[in-house]
Amino acid sequence: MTLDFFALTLLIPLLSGILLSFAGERHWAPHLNIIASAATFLSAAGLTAEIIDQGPRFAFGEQFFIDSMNVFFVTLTAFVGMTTAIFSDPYMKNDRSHGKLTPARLRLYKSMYQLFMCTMLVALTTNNLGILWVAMEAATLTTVLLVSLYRSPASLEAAWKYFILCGVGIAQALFGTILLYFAAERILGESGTALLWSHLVEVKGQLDPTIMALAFIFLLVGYGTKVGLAPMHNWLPDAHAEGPTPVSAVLSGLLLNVALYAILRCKVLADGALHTDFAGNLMMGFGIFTLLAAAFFLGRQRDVKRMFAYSSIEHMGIITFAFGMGGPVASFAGFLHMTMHSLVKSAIFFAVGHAAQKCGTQIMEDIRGLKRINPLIGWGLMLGTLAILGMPPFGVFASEFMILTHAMKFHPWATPFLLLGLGVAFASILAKVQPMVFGESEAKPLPHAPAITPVFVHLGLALMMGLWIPPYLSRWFLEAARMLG
Amino acid sequence: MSQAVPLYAQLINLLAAVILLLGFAMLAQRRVIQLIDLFALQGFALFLSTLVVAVKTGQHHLFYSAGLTLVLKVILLPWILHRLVRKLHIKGEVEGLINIPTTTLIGLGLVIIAFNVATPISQLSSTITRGTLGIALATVMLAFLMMITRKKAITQVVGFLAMENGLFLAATSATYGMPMVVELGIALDVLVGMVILGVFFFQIRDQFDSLDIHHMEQLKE
Amino acid sequence: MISLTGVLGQLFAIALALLLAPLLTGWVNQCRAWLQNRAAPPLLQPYYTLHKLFHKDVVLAHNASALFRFAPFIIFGCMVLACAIIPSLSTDLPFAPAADALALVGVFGLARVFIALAGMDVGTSFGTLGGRREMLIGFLAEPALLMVIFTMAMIAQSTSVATIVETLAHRELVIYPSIAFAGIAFTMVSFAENARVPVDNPATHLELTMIHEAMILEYSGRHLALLEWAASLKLYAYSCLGLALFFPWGIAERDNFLALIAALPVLLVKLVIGGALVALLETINAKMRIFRAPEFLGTAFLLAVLGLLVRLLLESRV
Amino acid sequence: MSLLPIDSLILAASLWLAIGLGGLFAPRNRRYVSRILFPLGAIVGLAVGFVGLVSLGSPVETATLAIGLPTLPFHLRLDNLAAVFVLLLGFAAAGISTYAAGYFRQGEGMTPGVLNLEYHLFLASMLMVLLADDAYAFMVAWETMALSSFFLVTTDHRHEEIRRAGYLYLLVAHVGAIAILLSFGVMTGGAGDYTFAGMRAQHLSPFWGSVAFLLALFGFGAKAGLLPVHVWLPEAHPAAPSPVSALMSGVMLKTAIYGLLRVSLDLVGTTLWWWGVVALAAGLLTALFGVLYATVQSDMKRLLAYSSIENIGLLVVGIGLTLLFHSYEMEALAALSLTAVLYHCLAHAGFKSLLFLCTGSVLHATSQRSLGKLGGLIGPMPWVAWLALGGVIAGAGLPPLSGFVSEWLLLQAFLFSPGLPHSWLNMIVPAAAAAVALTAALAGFALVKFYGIIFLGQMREPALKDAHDAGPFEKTGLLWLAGLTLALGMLPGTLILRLDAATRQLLGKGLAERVVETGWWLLAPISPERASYAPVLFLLTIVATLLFGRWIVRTLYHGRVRRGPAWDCGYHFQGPRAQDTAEGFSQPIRRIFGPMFRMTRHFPSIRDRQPIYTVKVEDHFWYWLYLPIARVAGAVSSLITRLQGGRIAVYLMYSFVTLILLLLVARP
Repeated sequence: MTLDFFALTLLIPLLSGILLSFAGERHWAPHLNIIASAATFLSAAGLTAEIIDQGPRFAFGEQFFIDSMNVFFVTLTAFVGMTTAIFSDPYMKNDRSHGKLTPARLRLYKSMYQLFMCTMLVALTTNNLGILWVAMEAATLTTVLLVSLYRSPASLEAAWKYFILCGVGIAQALFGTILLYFAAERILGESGTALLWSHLVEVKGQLDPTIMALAFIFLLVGYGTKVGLAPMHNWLPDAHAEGPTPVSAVLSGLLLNVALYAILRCKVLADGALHTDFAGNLMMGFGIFTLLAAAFFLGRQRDVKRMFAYSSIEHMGIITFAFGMGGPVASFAGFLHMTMHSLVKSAIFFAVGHAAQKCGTQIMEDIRGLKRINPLIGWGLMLGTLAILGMPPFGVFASEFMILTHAMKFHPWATPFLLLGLGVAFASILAKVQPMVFGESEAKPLPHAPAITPVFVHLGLALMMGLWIPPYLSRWFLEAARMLG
Repeated sequence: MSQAVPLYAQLINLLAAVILLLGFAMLAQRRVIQLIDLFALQGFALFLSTLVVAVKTGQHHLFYSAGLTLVLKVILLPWILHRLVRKLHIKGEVEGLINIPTTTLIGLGLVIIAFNVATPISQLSSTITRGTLGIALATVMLAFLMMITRKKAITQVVGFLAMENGLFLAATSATYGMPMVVELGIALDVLVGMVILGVFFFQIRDQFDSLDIHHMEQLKE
Repeated sequence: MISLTGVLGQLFAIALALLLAPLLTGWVNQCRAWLQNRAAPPLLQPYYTLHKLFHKDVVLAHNASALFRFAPFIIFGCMVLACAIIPSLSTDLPFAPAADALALVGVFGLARVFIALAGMDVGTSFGTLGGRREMLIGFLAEPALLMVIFTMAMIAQSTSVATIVETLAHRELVIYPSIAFAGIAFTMVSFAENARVPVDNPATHLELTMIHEAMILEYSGRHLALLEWAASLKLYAYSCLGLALFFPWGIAERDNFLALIAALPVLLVKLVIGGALVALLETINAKMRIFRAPEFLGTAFLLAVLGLLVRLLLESRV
Repeated sequence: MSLLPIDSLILAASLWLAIGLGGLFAPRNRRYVSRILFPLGAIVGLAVGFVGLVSLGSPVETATLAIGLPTLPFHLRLDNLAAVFVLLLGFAAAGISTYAAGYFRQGEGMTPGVLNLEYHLFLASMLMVLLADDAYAFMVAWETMALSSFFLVTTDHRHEEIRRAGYLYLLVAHVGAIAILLSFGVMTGGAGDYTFAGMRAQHLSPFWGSVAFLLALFGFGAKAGLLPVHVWLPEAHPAAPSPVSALMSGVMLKTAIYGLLRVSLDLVGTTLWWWGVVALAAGLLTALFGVLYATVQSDMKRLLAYSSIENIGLLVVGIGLTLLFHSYEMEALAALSLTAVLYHCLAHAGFKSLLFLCTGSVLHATSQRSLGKLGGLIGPMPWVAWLALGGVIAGAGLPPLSGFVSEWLLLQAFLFSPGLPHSWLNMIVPAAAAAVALTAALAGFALVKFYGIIFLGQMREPALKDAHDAGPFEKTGLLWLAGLTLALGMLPGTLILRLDAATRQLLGKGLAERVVETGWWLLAPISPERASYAPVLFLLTIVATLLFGRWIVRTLYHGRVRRGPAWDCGYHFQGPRAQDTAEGFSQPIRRIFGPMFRMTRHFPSIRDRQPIYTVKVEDHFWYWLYLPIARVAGAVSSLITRLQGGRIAVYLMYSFVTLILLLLVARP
């Protein structure tokens, strides 16, 4: 096979990122951005087909490997990356027409966007926990300048907090990684394989439990900062609210997932070493706390993107909780929820982005009657919101149903907290979004027609998953869930 | 255990202790320029300890690591920082949110915690330099504390870099180094991060006319 | 099942009700006049009034709707139905299954709703006022009446009026506190329902506290005649119901022709005494303020429920 | 024909969905949507109703759809209980859809195509709720129902208070749905089998059974409008367009009753006597509360909404009684009260839909919802007025229409409660009957007010003269529902024969033998000697008296009529203002039941040039329950937002402290 889909998947964003950093202001640059993202998605799809067909594989020695767990994330990432690129084209043009951006910054945006995609794909596919760390840090670095793209005081502040908090968080993760290496080295020797997950997972039962417990704490707090687990979440609302909307969409829809993915990989090792529910309990605790904290934060938000950022935190709490419970059903639900959250939340950010552009503000009280301005945006936002709030027949409900029922069965103590969090979140978000969508308004049309298709493609997928999960997808989730043990 | 500790181990332990001491010194230091110098000194101690480990174990990549440390942490980063301080006209005292004696006392507590946490791990270690893990953790924590207690953006960055030093100490001395790819990656990240920070400082100063982080407390709730 | 005597008895009971009802009203009025030291109107005065009213033209308000014109007939029909199912002479009423005691309450309710609506139809200040007050009295009296019926129905294990009467008539003469409570409650409800003194005054127009009269102010001619007749029928029906429930002796049972013949004089005697008692009670009581009426009826309700509880507590094993 | 009833119902749901989607092809074409799609939906509704009728008494059918969760595809099941409600849904929907075809005319705020989609989605989801046979399918259908009706409620979304009503509605619905889900979770008993069959197979301990029942009571109560989660109902019903209010009140509330019956009599498996008492108490409070508030409303749709709360209360009372009898294995009496419940569901669906649709016509003709600005509409709108009269009589629980039958059955059930082997209950239950009687009488008051003030009297506004009667589609819809109300009133025996299958399925007993014995015209659930009611005879007597009396009077005397000004005791300043206002009419209630209301009144003083009297009646629960909850949530929220104080140093400290705490505390 001459066409290595895997290499393509990583190289396309890398090369196009570099290319765009030189030529990002050309008139064809937006198209390149979209084409590159689409090509990434296609090759990711090809990779997926290959994995489904031939099973897990390694690449570049043993440094990269693709199994059913991460190939699913790769596809998802590439897909959302593509739709976000489509969405960002008119969005960024509008921003430029409004004078919020200069061509140089547009160039920075496109280049960094592609590089960011690349770092995430590397983080997802690497077999080396050290490289995973490096890629995670690189993902922060590529997005930090995107968050401050508008150069407004608020965006700078947000970017600064993002940089410092995530930097510190990731430093803790590095300490965890070192501890992990420390533990692994005693078994696997000082060869370069001691950080390779595929090797580690084979000897996970022999890893020293004390070290692994400590390592997992560091990794959880560290990567958890990036996931947005409370109380390390503080960077997240700022960065989401102040960055350009496409960045919010990918941060929320993808980066958080990738960070959680990193935790999951580590959890497998910790579980193997500890033979207790230590890791799971920690994750459940963080999950519940995150969910509750975020739910109560929601009620006091005024900025629409900030609110949905908290909603992302809330959902990360749910997902963390789900994975914390462990077992095939809960993990299945966790994966499903991650997918749904990515799709729906990015769709919401697309709609919100256009809405905010139309109304010239992100303050929710000033956004009214979206349905009247543009019915598709209005309905997109409304349906997206209802979907993210867990209303059936959207897929978020399916996963929440499974998580709740599983929790009721195995961790009944958690159920009231889950429900409280979900209920408060429902009340808070709906109260804010409903008047935004409905009612009267007199906003002017935008110079560049918004890209609505991604919103409805995402929501359509979420709807489908609520009613019917394609068998191959569910097999895939199941296999991934089985890998988590 | 009480038999003769090999010289290189003594050296490493000594250097680790120096690094910890420098960590305290940074915590107690009020002036920005001196802080950067202390950071460079810490980097140098780190370089030396890495070198000792490299010589002892003969692992090639540790030599590279040592070189990287020297270039990056002792020369390049302090130089960038100095330039920034000069260009941005940062002067005077580094005000803390908590006064220095209290901070050092808290730091002492942190060291105790770090040692306690690290003890069970150290006992498992096959390397003789196992004690350094506790010191590395303590260094990380002290740097963390510095970031929490300082008000200027630049001191936070120094704290951040000091934290990186602690991590590096853990990576080299306690485990005899991570795989080369990883170390290179980490170094690259630190470098890129530094560059981005440099860009950032100018942006921040343009916007706020100051690098005092209390200007950046507007995003709430 | 349905015997010829039954059918005849049924028709006779209805005819008797139609005929006797105005007489009962006349008798009560006469007694009242005597008790109040007034010169009494003739006993047959209600018949004269009806005859006169039927002769007169109907004068409708300009905006009176068809409902206004239908209502008297419907109300009259309801009262006829009520009289048909309340055993006055005999319990052998082929019509009785059409409505048991609960349905009887429904019949009165239906009539009440129509009269209240008719009162509101022309849209005068008095009409709506009357309608409102009628419904007020209604929702207070109806539950009390139902509770009375419940008590009796529990004794008889049936809600069929005929069965209740048969059962009650057959048991040995024991004093049931529950029946006493129920009887007092029933009396109070009957007074309220028939626009009698403590609650309403049938003899006055143009009083700010009037209820029944306020609703029928706009009626004239044959409509008014039907309404007056229906009011008489209602009084008759309530009297018969009360007599049947609390003094069931003398009411003929199925296939007992002799008793049927004897039943008429017994009924007449009972009605004469009952009417006199009504007049007496009306005389010795004073008309209440409208907002005392809830207290009055509340008391009735309380008594009825107490009767029911007493029945359950003391007599359930009897 | 090999099309099984259940398949035809699935087909019907799909057809409704297809009709809904069909509107999106020409979303702004009002004629296409209202003249073609809505009548099509009505025909499907009619078919659904007939399928429900036919499948009453036929064996249980099941089906599995290839959608849902991978481990839990949609299980569907059509049994007799579901069939009763399918019947209700279909026939009510037929009338309401026909009416809606003429109703949605101009500028109702929502694009016609979208409205059409929401409407038919609402219908389809209700059908799926009735068919669902596993927790996931049920929840999906249930929440879709909530969602589509939420959008329908906010059809005219330009008004702030309508949006607020929609919000409140969806919020309460969602909280209720969570409780229902929990209830299902408890009922699986930890076996993890979320099909209803799996739940039936579980034998729950009394404790967990009670938990499941209480959760279900709360959850379904939230949808039905049970106290204290009723607050959404009087807001949402007036906000929605009238056909939607009719559907919600007539049909959707019944799905909650269906759910409650399904859980308490079918799924839980055990019944404890005190469940019945709890349901009885909750139902009674709701009924009394609802009817009292109905009497004091000044908005015609709010009045009806509160009346719906009352009826739901009565239904829950009936369920309570059923459970009580069932727990003591007095199945015959349980069957009697269950029949009352089912019958009242059907009756209420008929007359309340009818009344809501009538308010819709009034609203269209006059653009007024406030009773204070209506009056005398029987003149310009005779059709609506006379049909509404039927609804009012049925709603007031008066013979010979539908409402009376169920009330009568319920009272009969009460009457035989002293057979209960529990002296305490023996005392309580008759007192409950008294409360039911009071409720029924008050309902009469409320509906007389409703009817009298809207349709009778003088017109309170001059513009009302131009009011027009309902159009042909609307008339057809109203006639259909009025016909149902009449049929339900006239033919109780026939219908109870059908309902027998449902009670027999749940309780093993039914009323059929008696009904067969005594003939179709007579309703005697126990024996004709003990209790009987023959509505046909009843009606015939009244009609005969009416005709005969009229004939006699005209023959013996004359039929002359003159017209003149109203007399009104000779008082000649009799403008429309002299009539009772809506507030005035309910004054006695406010006075007698004062503490039940939270009233704010403003009295004019003697010197006022333009004296104004206002009275505002609010719900105590709002102040006692909801606002405190909101305040607590707000307080927690403001407390927790301190986490995000804006200082990066503090943020770092959180991370640091978390780390250190975990290092110190967490041990594997």
